[in-house]
Amino acid sequence: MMQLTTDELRHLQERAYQIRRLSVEMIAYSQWGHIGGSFSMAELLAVLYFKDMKLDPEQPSLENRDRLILSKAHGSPALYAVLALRGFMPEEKIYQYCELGGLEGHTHIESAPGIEATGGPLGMGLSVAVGMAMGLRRKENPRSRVICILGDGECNEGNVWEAAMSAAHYHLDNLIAIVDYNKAMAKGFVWDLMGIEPFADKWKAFGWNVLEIDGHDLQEVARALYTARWVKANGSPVVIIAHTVKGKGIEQAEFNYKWHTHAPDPETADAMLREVARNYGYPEEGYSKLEKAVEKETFYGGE
Amino acid sequence: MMQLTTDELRHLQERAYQIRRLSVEMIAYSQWGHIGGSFSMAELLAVLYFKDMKLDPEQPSLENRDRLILSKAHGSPALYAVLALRGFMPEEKIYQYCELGGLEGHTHIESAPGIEATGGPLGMGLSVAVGMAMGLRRKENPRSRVICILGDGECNEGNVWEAAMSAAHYHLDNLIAIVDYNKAMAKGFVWDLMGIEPFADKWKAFGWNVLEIDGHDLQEVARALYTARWVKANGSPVVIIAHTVKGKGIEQAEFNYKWHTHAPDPETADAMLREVARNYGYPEEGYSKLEKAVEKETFYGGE
Amino acid sequence: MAENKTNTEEFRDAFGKTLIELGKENPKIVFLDADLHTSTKATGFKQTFPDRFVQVGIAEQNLFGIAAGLAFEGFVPFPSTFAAFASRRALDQIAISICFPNINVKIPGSYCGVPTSRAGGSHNCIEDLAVMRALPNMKVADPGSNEDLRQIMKTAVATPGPVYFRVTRYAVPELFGPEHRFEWGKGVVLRPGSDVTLFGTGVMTHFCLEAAGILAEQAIQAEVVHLASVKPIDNKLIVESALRTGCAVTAENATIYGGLGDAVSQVLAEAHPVPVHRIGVRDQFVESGGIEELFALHQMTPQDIANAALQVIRKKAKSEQEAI
Amino acid sequence: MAENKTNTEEFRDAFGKTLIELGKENPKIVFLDADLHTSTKATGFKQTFPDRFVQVGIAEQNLFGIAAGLAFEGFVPFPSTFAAFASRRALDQIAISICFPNINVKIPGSYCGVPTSRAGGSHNCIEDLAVMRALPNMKVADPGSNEDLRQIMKTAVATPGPVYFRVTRYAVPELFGPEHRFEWGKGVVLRPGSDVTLFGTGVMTHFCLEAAGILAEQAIQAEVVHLASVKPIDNKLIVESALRTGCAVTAENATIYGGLGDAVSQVLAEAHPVPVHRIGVRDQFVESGGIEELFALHQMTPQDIANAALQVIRKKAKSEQEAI
Ligand SMILES: Cc1ncc(C[n+]2csc(CCOP(=O)(O)OP(=O)(O)O)c2C)c(N)n1
Ligand SMILES: Cc1ncc(C[n+]2csc(CCOP(=O)(O)OP(=O)(O)O)c2C)c(N)n1
Ligand SMILES: [Mg+2]
Ligand SMILES: [Mg+2]
Repeated sequence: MMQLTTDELRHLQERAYQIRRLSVEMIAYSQWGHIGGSFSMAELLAVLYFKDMKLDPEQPSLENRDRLILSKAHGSPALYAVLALRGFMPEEKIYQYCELGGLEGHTHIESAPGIEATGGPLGMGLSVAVGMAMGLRRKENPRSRVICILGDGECNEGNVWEAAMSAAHYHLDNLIAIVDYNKAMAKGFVWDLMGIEPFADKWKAFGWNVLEIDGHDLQEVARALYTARWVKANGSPVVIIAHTVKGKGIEQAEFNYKWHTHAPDPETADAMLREVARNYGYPEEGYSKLEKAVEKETFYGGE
Repeated sequence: MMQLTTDELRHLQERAYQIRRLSVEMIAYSQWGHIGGSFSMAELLAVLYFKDMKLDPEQPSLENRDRLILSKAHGSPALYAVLALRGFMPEEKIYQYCELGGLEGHTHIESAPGIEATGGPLGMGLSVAVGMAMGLRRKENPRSRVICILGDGECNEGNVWEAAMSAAHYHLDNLIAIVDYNKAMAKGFVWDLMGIEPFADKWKAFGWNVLEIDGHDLQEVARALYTARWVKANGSPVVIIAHTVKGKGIEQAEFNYKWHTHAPDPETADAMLREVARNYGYPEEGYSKLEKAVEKETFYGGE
Repeated sequence: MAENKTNTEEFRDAFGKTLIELGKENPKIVFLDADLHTSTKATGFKQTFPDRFVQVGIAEQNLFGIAAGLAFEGFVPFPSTFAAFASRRALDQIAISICFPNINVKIPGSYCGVPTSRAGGSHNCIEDLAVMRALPNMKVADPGSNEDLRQIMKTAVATPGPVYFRVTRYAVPELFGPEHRFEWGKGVVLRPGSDVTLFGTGVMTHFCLEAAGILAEQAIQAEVVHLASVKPIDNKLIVESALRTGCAVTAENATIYGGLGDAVSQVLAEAHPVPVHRIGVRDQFVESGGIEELFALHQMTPQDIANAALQVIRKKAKSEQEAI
Repeated sequence: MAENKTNTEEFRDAFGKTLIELGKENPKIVFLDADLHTSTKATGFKQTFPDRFVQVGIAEQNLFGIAAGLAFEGFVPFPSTFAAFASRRALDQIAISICFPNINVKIPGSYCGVPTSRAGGSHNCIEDLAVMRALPNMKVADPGSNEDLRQIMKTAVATPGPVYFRVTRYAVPELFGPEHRFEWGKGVVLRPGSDVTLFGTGVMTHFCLEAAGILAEQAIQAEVVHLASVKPIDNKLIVESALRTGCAVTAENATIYGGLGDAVSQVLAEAHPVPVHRIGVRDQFVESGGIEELFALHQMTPQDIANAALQVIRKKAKSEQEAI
């Protein structure tokens, strides 16, 4: 079975840390955004963009690249962060998050190279991914994969199950769904607001191969992606149910839907960033814009 | 286990026959409508309206009645037929099917007493049924049941799965869904156009009790409804997967999606009605309006 | 320009044929069906290009999402369903997965308005023009004849970005010859006149021509302008014609809230205010009934258009009086 | 009538309070949430009436279907989500499960138009007025202040049938005192004037008042009419005011395609044609940005309204000239 080397592990962990760091920078500076759902995806995105996916920042529309659609498009800070880290845009661009002519609040194809679709309303991305996977089949491209990241709460949406049904019907084993099962949605816990268990059974009954992993364990993430791509390509799409912690890395945000959408003030952002650095064993690095007062016309907060 | 008497069986079979007969009368006379999906439900509706459901045609909005929502609202001929047979409206009213001020082409609450909601677009009825079942709980009515009939093709719709998820979450065991699994949708077979198997597993994974029956066997239908109402009321909603034959009772229509929506000309209607009578062992009775020419301004057909 | 030939082919038949024609010209075209292809008349396309026909089942949200995905991969998808479901069932998908990224998806809305008739209020879709018009980046067209539909479809494929066009289950006499070309934002004067302009779109243009005939008997010269392109709309021609005639009637096979009538009223209110009367469904569900019966019930017949014309002509006269 | 008090409470705060007030008056009211209640500010209702708060998760089609079912059982449901999803995600359910049977469902559309701001084009909903207006049986209101919203909510509960009203994430000075009453199809003259009418709805009415102030500095007397009831609309007052002033500007926090601007243009075109200019989003997605920045970008500021007023006044003068 495929195994990350110690060097790879160290590298990916640092990338995951940077994804978290840039996400907080972005959200604090724009005074808008979703910390919880950005943090829970950090390891997933790190492995995808720095290990698993075929990509070329110089040729963002390379025909045989892998495509990623962030169906939970409010997780945009983490995606913009990883794209910046991977060289799709200069890192400074993250400070244009939610600015006129900058990076849209929810991922938008025109915002940055490397973004493959436009989102915002939950539940729609898997259908777009199904269409892309069909398109790749039509173009006889056997290498590219379409990866779609969904939220757990998002899986309340019927559109997800329409897409799931059709992906199995059309044997789209070039499609990999990843559910960021971080146990919380916007206003509470998944089990409380709208339970989705038995979750793996749902996907199985809809005709998918199911892998369940700890979504913060880089080794498991890498292995699941490898398995989905090379081992389980048996005529059915694969879903990776990634058990994660919403807000993972900041104590007050962990499993806490109150930090689903909320922008920290500069001091809180600073403290959060220092905490994240400590938690992951990096030198403390505070909020880079701490000196700049909040310049926005309103303290928007995000909720 | 509950068992229908021979007399009951004979009576219900005759009612099922009459539902088929009136459906053809209606569709032939209006030159619009869906034979296949009306015929596949005949036994289901016969048992529901003449054995299982608490109803009073004199008091259509009796508080402790059972409610039925035909989510596959194009099956309106069969529902209007059974309501006429059960005394909710004069039988002659069926000849106002699709006429101005008459019975709407798709079931509409204002068309006839006994219709509980308005439909037409597939996939929406189960949500309305969930709302009603919640409403009954709020009104502390423990006796009434909400019954919702769905098509198999209709279960492609994500809205169905949103509703299913919420019914289980809210423990609505006063809700009974019946899927008329007649194997065909509008333009082809279910397995071919959009497979839904493993179908029972889908409902189970969405938290429902599942019963599978032959939907043309009156004894099985009655038993399943009894079980759903009195035996399986264990905190989860119940779905009865009724295996049926689209167009059951007319050879050329059986399992044949070409008769999903198509209005027979008067001669064909006459022959169909005679065939149905023969098949179910009743004296041959032809199309009652055979002598009247088709008076509609266009031969609409229905497709 | 206007040629009246008798024609018993419905729009959907012309749609089916043109689809094959376009399919031959452009290998990127893919047709997506949601369990309605024999009704929408895409069966010919399916038979001719079985590999380019995708069945998604009864799942319209998925239909439009898949279309977006295929468009991102360079295809030209035609996701097809009834107008009712295109405009109401998957509007979020159309707006955000398709219109916002401004991608190449061509949406035929089938079974529009009154002529869907017996299927009743849930199917006789009157909202699509208003709804689609409200979406940024969306272009909207309602053809007046089969040749018009054919040209709209050709233009739709040649135009990048999302397009919504109507395919009504109805037949009208052909308005155009083979030389006809459709252009976004361009209307056509089908009959010149000086007393009133009848602005029609879709099947109602034919009714406008009949209304002009009725009016001619009373020595009233009605100009008939066909506005297949509902969005963008032909501001210039609308104003020019109103300058000539001084009053207008609009006619659409849709609700008068938010469609052609509003569009024309607004163009005129902005540039050259004249009396306008709108013909269309007046905020009611179009319940089951016969086609012609329903047109009569909703006061959408040629005679109703002629009566409306007389009304606005009277208003024009009155305001001219006042101005003097 | 117009009282300008400073006010830092957003509409959604007033919404939350009024909801509790109504909940106390009417035990049939049930609030349905789709995972947004702390944003929409229904948390107070949830705490006060935990048994009458239903969480349906992130499933808007189901949200409105359940609301229909509860309404059939005699409840008065408030199915709540963002305006974007109310108008786009579940339109078929709203149209056919709710509007066609004409049942008692009250729909608050939260986070409307430009002030949703940084969330971007998918959330800054501009289509809801057009879309909801196109549905038969639906009544539509966009309140101009918190007291207006409160009265709209009271009236909505007192009116049988479906209602859509907007709850914008924004604060404006209060326009009304406690004596204010809302009535369907009734507008309010907030400031009388003789040179031009500024018809506003929602938060834009406040901008119209500011525009009238700007115009007054140039000795132009603008009449400001608040049309919270977008459908039905106050035909009578619109015409009366236009008769007085001879030209009009409309202003809405929404697309100009199919909303207030079209509605007013059409009323005037039918009854008393005068020059009209529409202020609103001009067929673009409202991408992320700061609130005031976005109002400026989309030319929807008081100054833009004042400029539009000058334009229509010029047009009026020109056409009067021509008439002489
Ligand atoms: C259709 C739709 N409904 C509601 C929302 C508002 N919303 C944004 S994020 C969110 C919660 C998402 O929860 P989940 O899918 O679990 O994402 P995560 O926990 O990863 O942030 C909600 C309700 C939306 N964006 N789209
Ligand atoms: C949302 C929606 N999409 C499409 C249709 C058109 N339509 C009417 S019936 C039908 C097929 C239904 O198949 P199924 O659910 O299996 O019903 P049955 O076989 O019992 O007739 C279709 C596609 C519709 N009414 N609603
Ligand atoms: Mg979550
Ligand atoms: Mg079927």
